[in-house]
Amino acid sequence: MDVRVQSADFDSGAELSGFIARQQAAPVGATVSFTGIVRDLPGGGLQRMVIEHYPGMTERAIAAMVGQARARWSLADCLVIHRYGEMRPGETIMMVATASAHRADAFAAADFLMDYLKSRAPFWKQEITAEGTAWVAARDEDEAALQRW
Amino acid sequence: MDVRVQSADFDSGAELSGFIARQQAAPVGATVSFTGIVRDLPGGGLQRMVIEHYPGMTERAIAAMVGQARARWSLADCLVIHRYGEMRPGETIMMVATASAHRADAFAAADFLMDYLKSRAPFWKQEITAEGTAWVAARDEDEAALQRW
Amino acid sequence: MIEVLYFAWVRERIGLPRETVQTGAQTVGELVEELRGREERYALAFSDLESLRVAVDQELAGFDAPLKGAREVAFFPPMTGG
Amino acid sequence: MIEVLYFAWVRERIGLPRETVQTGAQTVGELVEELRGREERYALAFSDLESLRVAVDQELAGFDAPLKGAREVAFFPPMTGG
Repeated sequence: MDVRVQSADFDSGAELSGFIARQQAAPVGATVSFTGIVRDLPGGGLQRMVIEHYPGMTERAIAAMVGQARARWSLADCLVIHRYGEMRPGETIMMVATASAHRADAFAAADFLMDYLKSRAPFWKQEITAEGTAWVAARDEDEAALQRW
Repeated sequence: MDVRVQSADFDSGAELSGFIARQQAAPVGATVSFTGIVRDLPGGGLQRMVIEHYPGMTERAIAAMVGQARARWSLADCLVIHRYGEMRPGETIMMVATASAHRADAFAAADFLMDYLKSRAPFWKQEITAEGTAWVAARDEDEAALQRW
Repeated sequence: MIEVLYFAWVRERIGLPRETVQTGAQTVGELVEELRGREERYALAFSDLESLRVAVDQELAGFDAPLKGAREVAFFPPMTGG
Repeated sequence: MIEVLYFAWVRERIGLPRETVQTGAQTVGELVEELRGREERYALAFSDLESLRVAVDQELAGFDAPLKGAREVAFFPPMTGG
């Protein structure tokens, strides 16, 4: 299990290679990854995104989600990397990777972790355009997605 | 859209990096990947796996699945790589990657493609141990998984 | 004339990956009946149709599928990709 | 004495990321009432509790959560990670 909260950019493909490589002693069969990328606003014009977080609580909240995922599904390993600070369109915001003997478990755990990271980890996104700065509003569907679990 | 059927080994992390990089003109937000790895048998002793396939039909079947996934979910891009021939425990068998503005679509399409690749693409796995060679039997639960869609 | 392909243990039981077959069979089922009548190895390969899958011109099909115009028929066990 | 933290637009409205508060409040709700009474910027930040979330000692909590033994209370909008 590996959880990293960092401001530095990272390459999710390189992280996926490393994650799979560290399973080599006991290859697991199924690995699922999710990568979140900063996308531009619908009409364009996003200059940058800034993510604020709550140091200490962030790590605790993510560790708790990972613990829930491990209790619920058969997971050999799991990786969560989430950035904070400034990033530009096209940069990687975060990633999740799960490894399991069973593809259904790897998919479900990654999907679960994403839903929880969206609404239960203390991160707040801010979008900066030529017009100014705006906090991204939480979406009702992200909160509703938690009911699936 | 990129579909490759090949005997050569590949690095799914490097492929994921390339897949994300080619979205840079219009970053999409959500990318999901699945990587299948050759795992050892429960008691150990797998020397190698050999995958037979049906050249021509394989490419058609995968293209049809990808077409169904695109019709059903909002996908910006999608990648399928599946190997045939000989491979050893720990080697990558195949991968799927999906890119979408919406994480639910990226997850669902990757999950759907995996279920279809398992049971509707003409690949047959053979396991080679010291005791000999055995064809892997299709699992009822893989066939049942198709009912989800 | 139709090209008949065999994969996995069907190929092993019959001992061939493919062959060209002269047939008047109207359906996949009729073709199977003809092949079964040839030799023991065919009868063995086609002994349990429930464990077999068929493709006509590289598309999955049933045993009742017509063969009119078909160039290629393939027999194989349930697929195990992914 | 309790450490009170503010994040995102709550931090911006109050104009501080954190402060140490001397309080006899027994619950988060009582603490909010005290803060609201201080100044207009606090009243504004706490005007709509439905749009606020609370953590006590870095665990999500409700406005009725007791403060006995708590060292740190944080107020912030719904989270937007991922």
